[in-house]
Amino acid sequence: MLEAENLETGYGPMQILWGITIKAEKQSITTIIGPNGAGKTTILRAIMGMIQPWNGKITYDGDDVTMLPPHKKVERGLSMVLEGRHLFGGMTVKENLILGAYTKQARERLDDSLEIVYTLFPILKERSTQKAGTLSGGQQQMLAIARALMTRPKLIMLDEPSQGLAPIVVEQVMDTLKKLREELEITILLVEQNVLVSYHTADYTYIIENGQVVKEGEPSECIDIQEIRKAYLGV
Amino acid sequence: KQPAPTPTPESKPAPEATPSPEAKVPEKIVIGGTLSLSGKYANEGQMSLWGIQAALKWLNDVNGGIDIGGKKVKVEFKYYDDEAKKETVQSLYDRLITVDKVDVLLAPYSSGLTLAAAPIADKNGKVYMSHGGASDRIFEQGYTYVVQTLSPASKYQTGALDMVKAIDPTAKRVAFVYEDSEFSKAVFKGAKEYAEQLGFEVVFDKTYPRNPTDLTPLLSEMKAAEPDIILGGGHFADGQLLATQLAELKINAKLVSIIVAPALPKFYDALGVKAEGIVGPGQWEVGVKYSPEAAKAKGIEYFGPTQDEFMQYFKEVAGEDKTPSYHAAEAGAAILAIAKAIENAQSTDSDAIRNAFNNLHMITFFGEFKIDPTTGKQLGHEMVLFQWQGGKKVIIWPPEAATGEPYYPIPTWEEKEQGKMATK
Amino acid sequence: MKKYIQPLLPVLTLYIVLLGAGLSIPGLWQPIAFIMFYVVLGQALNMFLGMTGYVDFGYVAFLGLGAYGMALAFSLFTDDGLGSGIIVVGFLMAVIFSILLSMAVGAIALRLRGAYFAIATIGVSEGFKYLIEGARLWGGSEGIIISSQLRDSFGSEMANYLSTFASDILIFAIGILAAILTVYTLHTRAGYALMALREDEDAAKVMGVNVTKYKVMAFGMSAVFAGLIGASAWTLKLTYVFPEDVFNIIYTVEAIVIVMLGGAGTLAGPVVGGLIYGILRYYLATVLPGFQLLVVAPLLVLIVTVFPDGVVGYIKRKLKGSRFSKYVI
Amino acid sequence: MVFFEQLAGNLLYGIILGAVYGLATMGLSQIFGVLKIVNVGHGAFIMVGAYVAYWMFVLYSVNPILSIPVALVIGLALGLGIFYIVIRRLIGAPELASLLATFGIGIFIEEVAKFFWGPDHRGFSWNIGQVDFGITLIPNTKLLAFFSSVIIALILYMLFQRTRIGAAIRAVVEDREGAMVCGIDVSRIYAMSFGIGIAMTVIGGILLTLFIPVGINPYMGGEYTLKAFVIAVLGGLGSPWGAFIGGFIFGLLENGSYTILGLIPGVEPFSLTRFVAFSALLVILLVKPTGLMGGE
Amino acid sequence: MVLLKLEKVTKRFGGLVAVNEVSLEIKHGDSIGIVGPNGSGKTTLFNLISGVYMPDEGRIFLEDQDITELPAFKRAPLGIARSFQIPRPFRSATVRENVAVGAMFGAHGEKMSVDEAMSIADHYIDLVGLGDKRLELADKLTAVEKKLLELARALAMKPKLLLLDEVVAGMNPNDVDKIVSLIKKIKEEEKIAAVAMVEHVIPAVMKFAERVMVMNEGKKMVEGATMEVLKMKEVAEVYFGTSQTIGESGDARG
Ligand SMILES: Nc1ncnc2c1ncn2[C@@H]1O[C@H](COP(=O)(O)OP(=O)(O)OP(=O)(O)O)[C@@H](O)[C@H]1O
Ligand SMILES: Nc1ncnc2c1ncn2[C@@H]1O[C@H](COP(=O)(O)OP(=O)(O)OP(=O)(O)O)[C@@H](O)[C@H]1O
Ligand SMILES: [Mg+2]
Ligand SMILES: [Mg+2]
Repeated sequence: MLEAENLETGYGPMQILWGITIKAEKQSITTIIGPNGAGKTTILRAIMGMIQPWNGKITYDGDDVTMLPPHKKVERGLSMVLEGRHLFGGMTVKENLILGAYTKQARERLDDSLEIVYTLFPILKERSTQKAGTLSGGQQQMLAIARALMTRPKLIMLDEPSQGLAPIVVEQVMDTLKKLREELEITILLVEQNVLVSYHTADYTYIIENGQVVKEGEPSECIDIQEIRKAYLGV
Repeated sequence: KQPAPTPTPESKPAPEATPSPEAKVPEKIVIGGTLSLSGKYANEGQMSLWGIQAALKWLNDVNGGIDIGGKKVKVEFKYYDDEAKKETVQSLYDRLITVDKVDVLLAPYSSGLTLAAAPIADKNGKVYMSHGGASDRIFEQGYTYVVQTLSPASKYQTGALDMVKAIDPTAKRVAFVYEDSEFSKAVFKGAKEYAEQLGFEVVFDKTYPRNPTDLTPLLSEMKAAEPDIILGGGHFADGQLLATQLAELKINAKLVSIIVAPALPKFYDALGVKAEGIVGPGQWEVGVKYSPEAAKAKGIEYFGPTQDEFMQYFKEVAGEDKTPSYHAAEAGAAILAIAKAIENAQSTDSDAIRNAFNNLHMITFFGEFKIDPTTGKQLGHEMVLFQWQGGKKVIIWPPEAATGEPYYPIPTWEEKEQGKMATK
Repeated sequence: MKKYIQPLLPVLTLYIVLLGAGLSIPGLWQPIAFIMFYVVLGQALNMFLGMTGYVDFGYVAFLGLGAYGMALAFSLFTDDGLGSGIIVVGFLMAVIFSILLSMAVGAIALRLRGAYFAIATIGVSEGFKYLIEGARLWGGSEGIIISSQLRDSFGSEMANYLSTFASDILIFAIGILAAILTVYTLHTRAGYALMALREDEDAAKVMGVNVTKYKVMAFGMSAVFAGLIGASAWTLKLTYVFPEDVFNIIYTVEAIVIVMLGGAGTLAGPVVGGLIYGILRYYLATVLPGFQLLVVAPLLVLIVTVFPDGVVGYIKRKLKGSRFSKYVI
Repeated sequence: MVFFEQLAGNLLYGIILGAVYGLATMGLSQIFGVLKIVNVGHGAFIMVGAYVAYWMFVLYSVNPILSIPVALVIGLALGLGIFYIVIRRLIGAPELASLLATFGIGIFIEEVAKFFWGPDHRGFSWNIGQVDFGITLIPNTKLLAFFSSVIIALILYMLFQRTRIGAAIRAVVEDREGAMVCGIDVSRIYAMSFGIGIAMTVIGGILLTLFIPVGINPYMGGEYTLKAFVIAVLGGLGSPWGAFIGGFIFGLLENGSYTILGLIPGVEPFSLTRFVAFSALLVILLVKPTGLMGGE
Repeated sequence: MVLLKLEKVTKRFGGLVAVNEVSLEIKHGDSIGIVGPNGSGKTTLFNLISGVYMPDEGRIFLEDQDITELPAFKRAPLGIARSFQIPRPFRSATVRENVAVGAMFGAHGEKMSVDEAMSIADHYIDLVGLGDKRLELADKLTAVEKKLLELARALAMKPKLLLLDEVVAGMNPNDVDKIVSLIKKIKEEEKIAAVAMVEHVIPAVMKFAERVMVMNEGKKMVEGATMEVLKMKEVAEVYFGTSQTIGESGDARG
């Protein structure tokens, strides 16, 4: 579905990614994990076209999309939940959602999409006329995810969606993602610090360090769950 | 407060017609000044430049230059663009004096800029000729070397009053409606005093701020005052606006006299038939009767090109389709006055020139030149009154200068809408 | 001490070079005074704009009031036998006027943010202009001319000297003072408070920064310098004050342009910006009278597209981490 | 009685003037809203509009209303040209950098106009009668200016509030990156906003010329830049229809306060009307710090 | 001894009651965790304590001083410091300058000189592990580094009461562990009287807090010893979800 080959990029003169190759198979859930500052966000941004790749190639659905601007990718069914939410703070929740369905194909299915996200996050329906900027941190995160779903993606990239969400909501989100994958045949590429979530959700995992892939495989192959538990919970 | 008395070198004897042996005859004489070629006075600046160039054409090409010690010395004009900004003038005048070594300075346009560069001129002891600083106040500051060519602001609207008084004793009610600016206030202060002196009743005296967009509030109030004559104006844009809105609100009066704006041909172009009958004061107009013959009749020396010559040179420098406004004429006349003063002084020494100005009494195409020796203020020059008649400016006042009869009372706006012209 | 001197060095050197050139090369004094007006104007505005991030479009009101302060001193006290003390009184009045206005504006407008503040202050300067004209305050639209008072108080020669030399020296002094004060402030708590409130006012508050106090302080300081410039570069130098001239928003715009040309918030920025702007305008006006703006304008646009952070901002970035970085702040 | 009649007449003119002011400001507000650019060269584009109306009328006898499409085309071309040559490079630069750029652009346009057309104050006369409102006479040209302003403002309102493009523009204003991931072509929105903003301003120039068909000169815009700033803020920056409403208020204050101020002795009431209008700005901002229609 | 006392504090936004009559006492030595569903009012509570918002009702006391009406900048010198959930660094300043501002205007007193503030800043920058980014512009930091910066800035203020709003969110598990240990250590060493922590990363709360308050829909739901509260069924219902409870195995998601 999506393949980034040998991706290199950075900010200004500073190179961050040093030849990243990752793949997301159709209808799979792929996670990218790694320490802070490893370049995970940068990978997603480069794939989306929000920063120019210096080198390498991105293929999506069989086409070379390396140089396509973000909006063209959205039109082709690629969508992203940005780290830090990037909502339209002065607009209402509903307006944010409607803007999510900006492309032609998304607009045609607007009502259907609204229903999906409202079922997923009932609070958004309740608060549909509240300004997005005044939502609580977690509510904003929900809205960001919902807005990305509104684009009716074939492939959705999520940058730390669980950040700031109550556990109950994280769980719901993950369940929904799985459901969406089944029902709508969506491919999911997930950057997630919450390794436990990654572990339980992913089909395939990449571990990134210093802008390079250091390990990949099924979660059970590359994540030592006991280790994590120890580190995380001191058990 | 009384102005400080000026220590003019009045007591010195008038210079001889022959140069003293040690005075060297210069190679050329340079007059320098700044013009507002950009910015809010760009219109006046451009006109002035053309006027100056026309005057120089006569001075150098026809007259051969200035006669000093029997030798004809050519005159040059060195100018910079001051953009009508007060910060620039001092540095540019300083440059004119120290780098370009000019002999005499032509002041910038407008009273403010003239004041701004005055200290530089005064400090360097250069004669500083005002061709566009109309404010009377400039000459009350005690500067030694300022000299004025044009009539001061207080005289702009007195002609219209004189004329009405002479031809229509029944017209009593005068309204003033003018720009709230230094220049216009000076004009209408003078006019008001004069009107009261002549026995007019000032029924309305109000200003509008610079760059107005809509004068309705003011004009509808004025309409209620039922004036017989309306005197007003300020600069170009507001003058055009004033006339336009008088028309829109159908405010009729026996006479409408507007300062500055009607003097330019563009005034008529813009307003068309609405401009008919509108009167304006001018420092000068095409057709004024200042000729060598008239001078001879008065027993005053004539200097410079005739009006026709000036017009011809003007068209040579500005283009065939251009007619000089009074701004062009006053700048050109200023150059001629400087030239004459230098010739009389037989020297480029500032004190000698300044002194020569005191004794200079002449007529040019622009009119009489004679200054008040103490202040340098112009006394000899007379303003004229012109009227748009059938698409042409006709000088209607004073009678000595007039080229036509005043059309009085002017046609009403309703009549003008029917296409009536201010012609008999 | 060193940390104060190092960044001041380039600025002071420039000043000394300009001063020296002006004094020794004939015909250069007035052009340099002209350029200095822009340099110091930029410096004064930068004290507020650069430090707080607030843009004050009504900035010219302070220059105008300063100019009126000096002019009023002359028109009120010429006959009181103050001698040259009258200039001191004039400057005092200029300072008091600017401080009073800055406090009034500060109390009202500093609560506004961003462009709202910027443009509310246009209301102040334009409002003031039309109040003077409309209410016929201080001579109304006819303004105040002090040439004759200057002459009465000091005699012709001294008056000319004041207008053509002493007032320019004062501008130099104001500039140097502004530079020193800026450097000093930047290195004090106040400097950091200003930085914090410029970047994020709410976060600054939570960290204990009394944002109102520091904003008003910077505003007042910048206003005082503007008042001094108005009193010196306009009233003393040009000898008259017309409201339409001294409340003209173009000076605010020019000041912002100068600050941005050099780099906002940097010490040398306004100096360099003022130099570029002043020199461009002056020399092109002498070479291409009437057409200079056709060249100046595209040049300004070109400079800003090449150096969006300003020339000094650019240099500062290039020097970052090098041993010269201490000299450019 | 005369007092109230005059007041009513002045207010009537104030409304008409206000509509024209409003339209002449919408472009400024639009450009600020989307690109955070303070267009100090705003007045230059008004001037361009005025000249378009003038030349179309003088050379081809086209009445100014029919010049509006021409102005639209010229404005768009000018706006897009400037955007791609200059403004595009300044996106992401400090906000005030673009102020410097628009300052330069404004001067350049003025000087070019002066170079080609000279510094003269031009004007034209288009008489199509007037309506007698009893309290005052209003020329039909002014009524036309009023109605065109209102209609154009309504069209723009529809464009912004009701269309996808409008929503996209607002989204870009709120969060660039957020807009990108919604599939909005951000750079196109920037270009369009600038282009439309300039076109609106040029059209504003045409309508101003309908209101006052005289005094057209290269430097005429300066005055309107200032007023436009104030009006834009009055209405709430970035809200073009706020600007339109702000225009009304400004026009009403400017014209309406005259009659009342005229009662004060020893003053210049007309100059004071501007004092009132500018002070009103401060008062309104005190009550509502983000303008009438401004958001947070 | 009571450090901070909230008495029936209420904050409304229009019709929404974001914080509803919450009373709470934080004592010297406390390490308190605040949890609750999204939008339950945790951040708003912090905003009320730090003075970003003024309460509509109720009173706030700091060591017996009524600070209800005190503006934010006057609370900081009294010893209240906080981090922002969504980091708000001074973007164009360096990391060092950012932290130094905290030192200068926090509770060290007016006398703090710039140089002193810089060395204090360096100390805390090293402590949170941003040492090699000291001279970097804050804008260039990653999301997590910005959170660490928030922490360092708050610490540099020498608070008595430190309010941490989701500082470990988005951190890698190893780092979460490290940071929580660090905060504990700093609390001891720097003699911070009390720390209140809002987190959705429950392991961090479990590890850090001795006491937990659960908020729901603006109200205080329960308050008590950490493990006891987290195991409560009501809490699980509104917060963890029915399928999950905190088990001894620690396999909690979140
Ligand atoms: N706008 C930027 N300018 C300069 N450098 C940046 C910028 N954004 C990120 N970086 C740098 O790029 C590197 C990788 O950042 P990135 O955000 O991709 O990391 P990440 O793996 O997503 O980290 P985290 O887990 O903290 O989100 C970091 O060293 C960071 O400092
Ligand atoms: N400025 C505001 N205007 C209107 N509503 C607001 C404002 N700030 C917060 N709210 C609302 O108040 C409620 C509480 O918000 P708060 O940010 O305190 O929640 P929280 O407990 O911190 O949630 P989270 O865990 O998601 O960060 C939310 O419903 C939110 O939408
Ligand atoms: Mg990241
Ligand atoms: Mg929160």
